[in-house]
Amino acid sequence: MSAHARVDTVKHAEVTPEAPQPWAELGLKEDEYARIREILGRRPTGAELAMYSVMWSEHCSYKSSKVHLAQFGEKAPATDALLVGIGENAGVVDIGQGYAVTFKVESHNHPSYIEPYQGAATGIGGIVRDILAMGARPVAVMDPLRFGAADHPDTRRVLPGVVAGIGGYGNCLGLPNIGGEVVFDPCYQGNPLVNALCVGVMRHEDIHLAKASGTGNRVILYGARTGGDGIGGVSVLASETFDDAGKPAKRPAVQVGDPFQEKLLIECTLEIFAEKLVAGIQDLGGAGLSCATSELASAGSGGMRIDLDAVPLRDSSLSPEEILMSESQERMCAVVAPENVERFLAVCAKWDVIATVIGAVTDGDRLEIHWRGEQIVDVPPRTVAHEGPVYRRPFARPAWQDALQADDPAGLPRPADGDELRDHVLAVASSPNQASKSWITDQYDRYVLGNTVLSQPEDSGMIRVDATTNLGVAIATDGNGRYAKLDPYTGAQLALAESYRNVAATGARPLAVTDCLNFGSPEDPAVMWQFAEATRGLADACQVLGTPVTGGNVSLYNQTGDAAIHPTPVVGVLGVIDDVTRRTPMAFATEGQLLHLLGDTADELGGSAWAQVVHGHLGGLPPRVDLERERLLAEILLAASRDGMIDAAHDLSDGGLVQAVVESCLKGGHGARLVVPDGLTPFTFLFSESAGRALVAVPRSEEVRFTDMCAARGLPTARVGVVTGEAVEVQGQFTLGLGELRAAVDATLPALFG
Amino acid sequence: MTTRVGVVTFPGSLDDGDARRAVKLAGAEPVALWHGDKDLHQVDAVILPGGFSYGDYLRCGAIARFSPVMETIIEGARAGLPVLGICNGFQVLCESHLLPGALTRNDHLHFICRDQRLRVESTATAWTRAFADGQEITVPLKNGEGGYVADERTLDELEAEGRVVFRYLDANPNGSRRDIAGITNPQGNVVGLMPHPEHAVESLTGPGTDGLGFFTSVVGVVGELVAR
Amino acid sequence: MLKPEILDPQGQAVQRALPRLGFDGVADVRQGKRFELELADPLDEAAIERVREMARTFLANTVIEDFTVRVEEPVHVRPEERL
Amino acid sequence: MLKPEILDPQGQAVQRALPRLGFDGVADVRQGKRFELELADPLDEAAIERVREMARTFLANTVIEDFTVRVEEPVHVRPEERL
Ligand SMILES: Nc1ncnc2c1ncn2[C@@H]1O[C@H](COP(=O)(O)OP(=O)(O)O)[C@@H](O)[C@H]1O
Ligand SMILES: [Mg+2]
Repeated sequence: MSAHARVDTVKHAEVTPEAPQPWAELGLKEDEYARIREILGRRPTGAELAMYSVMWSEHCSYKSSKVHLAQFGEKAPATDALLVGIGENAGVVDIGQGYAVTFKVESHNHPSYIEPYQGAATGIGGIVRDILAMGARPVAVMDPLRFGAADHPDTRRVLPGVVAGIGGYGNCLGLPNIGGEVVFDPCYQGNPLVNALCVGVMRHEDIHLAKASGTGNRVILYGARTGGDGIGGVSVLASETFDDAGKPAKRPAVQVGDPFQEKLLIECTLEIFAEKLVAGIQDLGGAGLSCATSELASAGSGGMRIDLDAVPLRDSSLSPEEILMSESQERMCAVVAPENVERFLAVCAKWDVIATVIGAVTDGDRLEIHWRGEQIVDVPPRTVAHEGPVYRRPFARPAWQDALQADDPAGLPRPADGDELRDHVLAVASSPNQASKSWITDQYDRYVLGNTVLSQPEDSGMIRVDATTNLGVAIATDGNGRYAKLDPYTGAQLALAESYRNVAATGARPLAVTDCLNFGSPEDPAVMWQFAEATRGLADACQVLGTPVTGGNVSLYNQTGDAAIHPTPVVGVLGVIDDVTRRTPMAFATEGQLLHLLGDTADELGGSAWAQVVHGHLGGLPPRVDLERERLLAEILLAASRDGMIDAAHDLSDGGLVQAVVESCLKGGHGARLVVPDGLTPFTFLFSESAGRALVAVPRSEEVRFTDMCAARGLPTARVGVVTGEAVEVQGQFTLGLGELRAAVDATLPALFG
Repeated sequence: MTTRVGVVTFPGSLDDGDARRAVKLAGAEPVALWHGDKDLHQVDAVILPGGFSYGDYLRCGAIARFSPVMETIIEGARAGLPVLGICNGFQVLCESHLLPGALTRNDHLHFICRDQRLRVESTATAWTRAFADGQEITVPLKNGEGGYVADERTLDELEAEGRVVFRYLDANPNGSRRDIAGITNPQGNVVGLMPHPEHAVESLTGPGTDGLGFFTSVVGVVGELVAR
Repeated sequence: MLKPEILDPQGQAVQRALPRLGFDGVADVRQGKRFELELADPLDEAAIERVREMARTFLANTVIEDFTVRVEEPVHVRPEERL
Repeated sequence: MLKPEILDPQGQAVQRALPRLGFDGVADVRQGKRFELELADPLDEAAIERVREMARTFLANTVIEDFTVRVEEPVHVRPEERL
């Protein structure tokens, strides 16, 4: 495939039907290659083969997951909030006052293991371009992360690099980081999860779609020059394995990001939108030009003709196949009416962004690509972009699932007295998963753009959208691989429930969902079963909660050798808040506030933080899900926030009630005295992870009004304590000074990574 | 007549919008200035905002210093025009030699974003008149290269002439020599600091409103300073 | 130094800025890192091999960077005067 | 390179890490930048002087940094093989 070799033209392909082709090395299966030949009525050219192989890879075609993802559409709850649904670069949600919000989470797992800094950085870059391509101004990012054991030497390599990469790219773009997750578990040792979420804001009339229509309209490639990076990255890197097989020599699989170039691309693109200069637009991500041209042409009405010689190159030795597959970052592709081309190029010049007309929309129905005067691609674009193979992969509940669920944590030794209880509280609170994440989040700019109302460590990130009306949005992401391993259906629902609850806890009304489904190899029936269960669980739960899935990402083949990661559905929920000044923070900031526990507490410790930290145990069943209860809880939290009945709220999740108390006390700088309610043991009260619960701080003057409201609506509440003093005290059990707690909670990550 | 405060946008500037918002909240009129345009459009004062101008690739502020707008600003500053450099703006001012010293990689080698307590050491500048001497304020700090360095003689001179304008309180966040967070030129019209006062102008979105004083300082006193 | 096939945004930014500053005729700029190591012990072939090993496993990120190890005398003249 | 009297946190961090990685006997580490410029025109004394000027006014910040300008042949062997 070198530039000096004879170019494999369409004509040449027609007369050399038997020429051997490296379809297997490119990741295609025999029947897939046969199908390509059938579609074209001849063998594909090298360039066509490159395009099909990359577009039909798992990463781009969703061939294993498609049949399951269809449920998100089929079971989508009726809502009039959705302006653009699944299938576009990102979904778009109506938040009122003429504003629309688009948001999406994506993975960059495999690249981040190989080269943590650049892998994570380009992950941010990619998701930001997705949001930009919808017509929105990106306004914030979030980063749900999973790493191997906190004390494993390789985690010391991966985590600091990933964090520096996310910060290095996001900070330089000027996007506040408003939240995320950091979870450690040995199952992610050889396969960290680096998910990245971006949210953007626009006016309804500014929505842009990725389609090429209007015969004669020009296709403009703008942004960075095309280099040899990431070639084969999509099909080889993202879908199959980590080994070097099949990668063309001296073509780096690692892409280096240039955040400054992306910042220029953002400003330039927004100016282009403002002047209404584009008819269609698409970012270049995985599969580069192959993807952008085939998707634009496929979604549009006509065909497209591209002149590959016009593409500005960083490396003149690239072959046409490589140019089509290159994943060079910071590029976009726009469809522009001829009369707007001059102005378009002028805006790009103002921002020092290279822009080149590389083709035009034709009145045919083919995607035609030329190189050095000869035709090298002639395909029906739909067959490349939207009609890839679809698999119904076999799935089967793994044999070990029963034994895992039978291994109930009820058998684990529990703390015998107050002293031991205190030790366990301290151990859980200072364990890597529960400890303060400041060492990480302090490397992220949370202030830039001046609209960050809430950020880490709050339950959700919150952004002001309109400074005049105080309209805002909140977003949280959650996912608990331990729960999902015990029961993928319930685990996915718990991820949604927690994220939904986090958004409601800050006073925002949950509206819509994005998800990143991180799983092992789809060729393993056990993994496929986990995937099928998780998607079914998520789709069912979205239906009940009335929050449609608007888009997301599937990341498969997350495994080291034969060992798959825990199934890890990461769920992001977007909510709207009419007046951000009414947000509910998590801090216990005032002495004398009364603490009320909302919801029911049962003895539920399967997959819990306590079982993990104290006993290294994973077994039993995850907490039960009651979605109607989650809805009711959210309504109460919203009403209480709107009517000023609560000063603080914190959702209960990993680590249970005591973990929430610790976090809210440390944030507010005040202690709390807790009383164990009747009917619960101190241990269950403190550590159970029953879902559908939150802790709120109620001013004395509002207590009756608040509890009356809860009673009237049927939500159980119990007064469990009061904000007071300088310690977390559980009456009759133990006292734990805030100083000691803070020191322990703050020390963990710096000791490991500082 | 309202005071007109120019805020420069370099390619890669990030906090230019926030600086304009702060100017407005302080009762002045923000004027957007473009890096490629030498004309200052009759502004009474200029802010060089935070960000990563030109990607900060060579050294922070190194490329921005040579932009057309800086030519006019350097000239103006020498003639008494009030100029405030925030974070990247401070780096640009040092690279332009309007302020002495340089900003280097944080000693812990990480980008750091946190609410920082500062002491106002001098109110004799165009940008700190609204504060009280010794006042303690909290504003966000966020940078990767905020360690202030200069040779001993320069540091002694800055101290002796009362030109250290802000000092870090609590832990020094980046290894800055003598806890220096911000300095001024001998005339007091050019001030540079690493922390971001423009992110402390609304309690909803910042740690408080301590940053407002920077922007109110320059309102009204501008004519007087230029005359000096 | 970054491998030739890897994008070097830093070098590119410098190159783009040069003509504006009146420096023409620079066809390419690449920016990398330079480490000066002072060894405690005398510099034999084994020591150099150790430094090379250090460069390979630690100082350089060989996923994206190449490196060169060079032996130099510790010079304490003002570097501007060298060439 | 940073001037000797300026603290070099990056070099220090490298030096601190070396013993942990099993590399002993490194007395000092300093980290700086390296620029490789490719000139379009032939390299005469005037061109080198222009590069020196470029280094002095732009590539280095002489408030805190020293620099050296060196002429090298463009080598296209894999750098690991050089020494
Ligand atoms: N990688 C990260 N980036 C940004 N914020 C993070 C990251 N990890 C955790 N956070 C923030 O820290 C806080 C606590 O995280 P977590 O314990 O996962 O919250 P919760 O249990 O409520 O979902 C949240 O505000 C979260 O957004
Ligand atoms: Mg939470």
